[in-house]
Amino acid sequence: MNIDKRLVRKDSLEKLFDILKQNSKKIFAPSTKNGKISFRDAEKFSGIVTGYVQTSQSSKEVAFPRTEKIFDYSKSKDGMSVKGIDLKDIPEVILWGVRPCDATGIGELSSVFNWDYKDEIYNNRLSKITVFGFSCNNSDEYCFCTSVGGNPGNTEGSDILFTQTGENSDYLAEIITEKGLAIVSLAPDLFEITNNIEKNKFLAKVPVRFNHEEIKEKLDKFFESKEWIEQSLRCIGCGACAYVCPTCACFDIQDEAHGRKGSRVRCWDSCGFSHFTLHTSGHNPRDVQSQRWRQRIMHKFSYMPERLSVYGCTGCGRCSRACPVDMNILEHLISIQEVTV
Amino acid sequence: MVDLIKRAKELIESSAVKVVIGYENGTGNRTRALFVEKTEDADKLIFDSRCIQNLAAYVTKREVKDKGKMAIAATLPVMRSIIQLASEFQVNDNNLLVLGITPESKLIEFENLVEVETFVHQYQIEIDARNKEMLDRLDNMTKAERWKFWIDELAPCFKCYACRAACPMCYCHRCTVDFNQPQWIPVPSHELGNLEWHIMRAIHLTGRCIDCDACYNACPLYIPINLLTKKMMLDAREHFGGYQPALKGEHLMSTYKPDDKENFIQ
Amino acid sequence: MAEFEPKIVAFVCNWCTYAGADLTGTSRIKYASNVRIVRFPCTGRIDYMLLLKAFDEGADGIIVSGCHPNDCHYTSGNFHARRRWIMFRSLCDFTGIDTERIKFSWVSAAEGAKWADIVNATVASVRELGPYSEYKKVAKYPEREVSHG
Amino acid sequence: MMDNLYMPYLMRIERITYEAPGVKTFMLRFVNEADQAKFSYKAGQFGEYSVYGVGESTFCIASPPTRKGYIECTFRQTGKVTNALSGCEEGSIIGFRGPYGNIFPIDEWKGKNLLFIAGGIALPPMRCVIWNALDMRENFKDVTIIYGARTVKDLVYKDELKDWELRKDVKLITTVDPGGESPDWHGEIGFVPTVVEKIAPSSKDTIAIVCGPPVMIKYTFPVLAKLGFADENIYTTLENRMKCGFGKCGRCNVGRVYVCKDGPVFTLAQLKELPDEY
Repeated sequence: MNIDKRLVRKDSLEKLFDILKQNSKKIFAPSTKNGKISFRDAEKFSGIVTGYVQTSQSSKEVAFPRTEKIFDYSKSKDGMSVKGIDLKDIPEVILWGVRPCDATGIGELSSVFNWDYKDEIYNNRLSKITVFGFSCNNSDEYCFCTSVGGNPGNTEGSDILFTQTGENSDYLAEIITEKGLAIVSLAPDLFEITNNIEKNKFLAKVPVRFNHEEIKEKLDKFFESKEWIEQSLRCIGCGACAYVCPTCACFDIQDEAHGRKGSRVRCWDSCGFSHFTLHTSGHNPRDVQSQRWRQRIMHKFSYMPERLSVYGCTGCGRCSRACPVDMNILEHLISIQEVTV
Repeated sequence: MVDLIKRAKELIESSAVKVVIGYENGTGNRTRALFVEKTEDADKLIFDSRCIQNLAAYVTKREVKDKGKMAIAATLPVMRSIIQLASEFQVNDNNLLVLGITPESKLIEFENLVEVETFVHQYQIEIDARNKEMLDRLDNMTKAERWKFWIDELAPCFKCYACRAACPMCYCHRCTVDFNQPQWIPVPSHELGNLEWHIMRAIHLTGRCIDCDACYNACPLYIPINLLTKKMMLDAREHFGGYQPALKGEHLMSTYKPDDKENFIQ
Repeated sequence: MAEFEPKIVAFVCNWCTYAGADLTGTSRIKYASNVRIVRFPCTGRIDYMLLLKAFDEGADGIIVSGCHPNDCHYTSGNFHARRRWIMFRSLCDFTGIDTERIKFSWVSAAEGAKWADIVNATVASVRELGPYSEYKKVAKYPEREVSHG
Repeated sequence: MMDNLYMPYLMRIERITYEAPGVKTFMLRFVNEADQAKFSYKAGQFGEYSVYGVGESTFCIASPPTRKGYIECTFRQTGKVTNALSGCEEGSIIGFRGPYGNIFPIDEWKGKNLLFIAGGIALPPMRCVIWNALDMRENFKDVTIIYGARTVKDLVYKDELKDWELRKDVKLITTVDPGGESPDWHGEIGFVPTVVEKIAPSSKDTIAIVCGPPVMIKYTFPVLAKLGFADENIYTTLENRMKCGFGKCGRCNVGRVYVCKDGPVFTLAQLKELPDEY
């Protein structure tokens, strides 16, 4: 479908929010707590923050919750009954304020959940999400979307992409999908016809820092490099990078029991943990942190492009911001590019 | 830190140590750990008020320890951690040399851990005003309010275990939270799993935490989990007397006095 | 709705309180039947996590009991336990876990009557407090899901 | 409703066989016949077995696809789930989802000799192929099985070992580690690689299938190479930690390979292409 461009007045955003609320839509939007901006169920428009470079957690949790029930079971004298989650119960959600890097991340998550076997729980959640992308007017030194094929005004993954045309100005709305069109039809008056607005000049300038295809080629012969050991020496093996990442999809499956009832849940896990690959026998294929750090980078920049035809990184820079010991993925990728094999 | 750079070079050159752990400039006005193994890398060493990461977390890290004898640029909290670790037999004079950095940012080298201990004992562990105020606020809450406070605060925790990884005292090869026989603590992140994990963490650090705030600084979600360990430290102090990590000291929670006072046992 | 019957879990040491509870029975002293006793070698072996697990699994109140100070079968187990209880109790208090639902006591092998009193008093006070729904809500434990016995 | 990938079939434990200390075999039947009707698998595939309220564990299907109506699994009691499974009684209901993974290309092996080499608890994944081959015995030339365990007690499928020993069309060599023999032991004594070297089976027209603990595999490959086996004719299975079984949870990667999707069956030639992360 052709991208339809409209103008949304600055003060129309609140009206749009109210109309969506009146249509009993659930809206997840960035709000602040403890100085961290995250996507939360938004009751009022006034609670939504703007002007942030990046939310501290990605929006992936709405499509791929940190803990999600797969089914309930109950045991009785007559046997066992198991009841899967009702996909109809998954609510329709509007994700408001998603940065283009997060929006593209949804596509990368989808490729993990849909290569070969199709994960219907994930797909169902996804089908009920409408993504309101907001282009970036600002960036910081951790951003590198342009190095992995994205850009601050990328329409990929968004259903509607809003770009603010200057500080305190009106928004250019690009209606990208049918879902986006459905939103417009709820408040057609707010989306005004406009002449062609040159969007690029309002976007943040994010310099290209490396060539992802070159990195991929390099990595093919880089497995045994000592660079992994050097880079990972200060890594303390927590899962912060994976849990804030918009594309990390590794998970664990756990049972939770209470008496004769219980449920099986799927929850996030991270390749950074030493127990991630530990066998019951005590053998651990990725025994030291350098192997786990290598796995993280190789998975995103070598294995995923090869197996799933997408890169596992959108350049949002969250992992670098969240890392307690300043493992900066951009810096490490650049040094991989520079090191001679 | 010219002194530190000079000393680090000497130590590496003379093979007195294999690695010097210090700080270097990181990204985004942050600092980070630097592992000096070659003299030329020593020039990257820095020290200033931004250097708050507790480097003692690295002296028990297998990949670092395996390099051989270590020297560590240690601020007061780092020195305290080292004394506590030494009392738990994790480090000793044979594998660790302490290059102390005094609160006045002066380099001070210690012959052995006993000297470090003596130095450390000149300073009381004090809780800063901001945290003191938070603790007072919590003390003045009703029980129900405190419950709500913690359930709300801990709700965002996604169990990345950065708090554990950043803590020098959390060096266990297999943490209780990773045990699954029995499964003490639910693996997924939810209200119960988060609450139990943080209670467990606080209990295991009681009498061992030296209040460096590494856990809080590491938390990507700014959850004030350090309040739990601070409170435990203050209460332990109140019940069992002043606490300082000590090389030959008895560990608060693995010892007792016949006249320990309580007012709740019937 | 049926009247609320508190579910109480008692963690007791083998040598004193368990024997004491036994004596309560053999002395034919009647006491509330809401308590389920879990026997340990020593109070020093009672991990604080077990107390939390009891709440997870739907307990409304907990009794922890062992030998009087200086009477420990293993000399010092109860002294160690006491120190841990002091700290655990203070942490529970700080996190808002209802410490009124956790009763600690010393009951010797000869104090059958005291055991009955402790249980009765705990049951009465927990009955007054009502079900521990705050914890159950967090543990997502449906109230009265498993019938007694 | 769409299919929930993570939803196990309900299985009833029909029979429990005690194989060795800590090792049991479950014979499982589908509780719902409709599930049975649409279920099919091939030799080499695995599944996720679960105890409700405890969790899931990954192991192979140990019975051959040529025997219909049930599946069998053999496991050693080691972790949380296998301990819970071990506590199950006949008649209990457990969960199973699968089959997952690739297969032993048994049809390609027709007309060749088969050499099975297994150690310890690794006989179960191979048992599926062995019975599959024996159930269509006329398609293969010589069938040789070399099986070793730490002690006589640790040998699994003792009854079936007897069957194979008595069969004229199977050559069975059993061995136990030195010191593991019992007074009446009449098999070989020695480690599996040593025994393979001693027996020196011909590599001509032969497919070797090797399963066992990593150390056994490591020392058996060079022996086979010395005997003239080409890397393409040596098969093994990788046992990595898994959660989902279908290429999503990210645990079993060895380099770019998903053991759960591209494996668990690999030839030595394929293994040599992989980084050493298994």
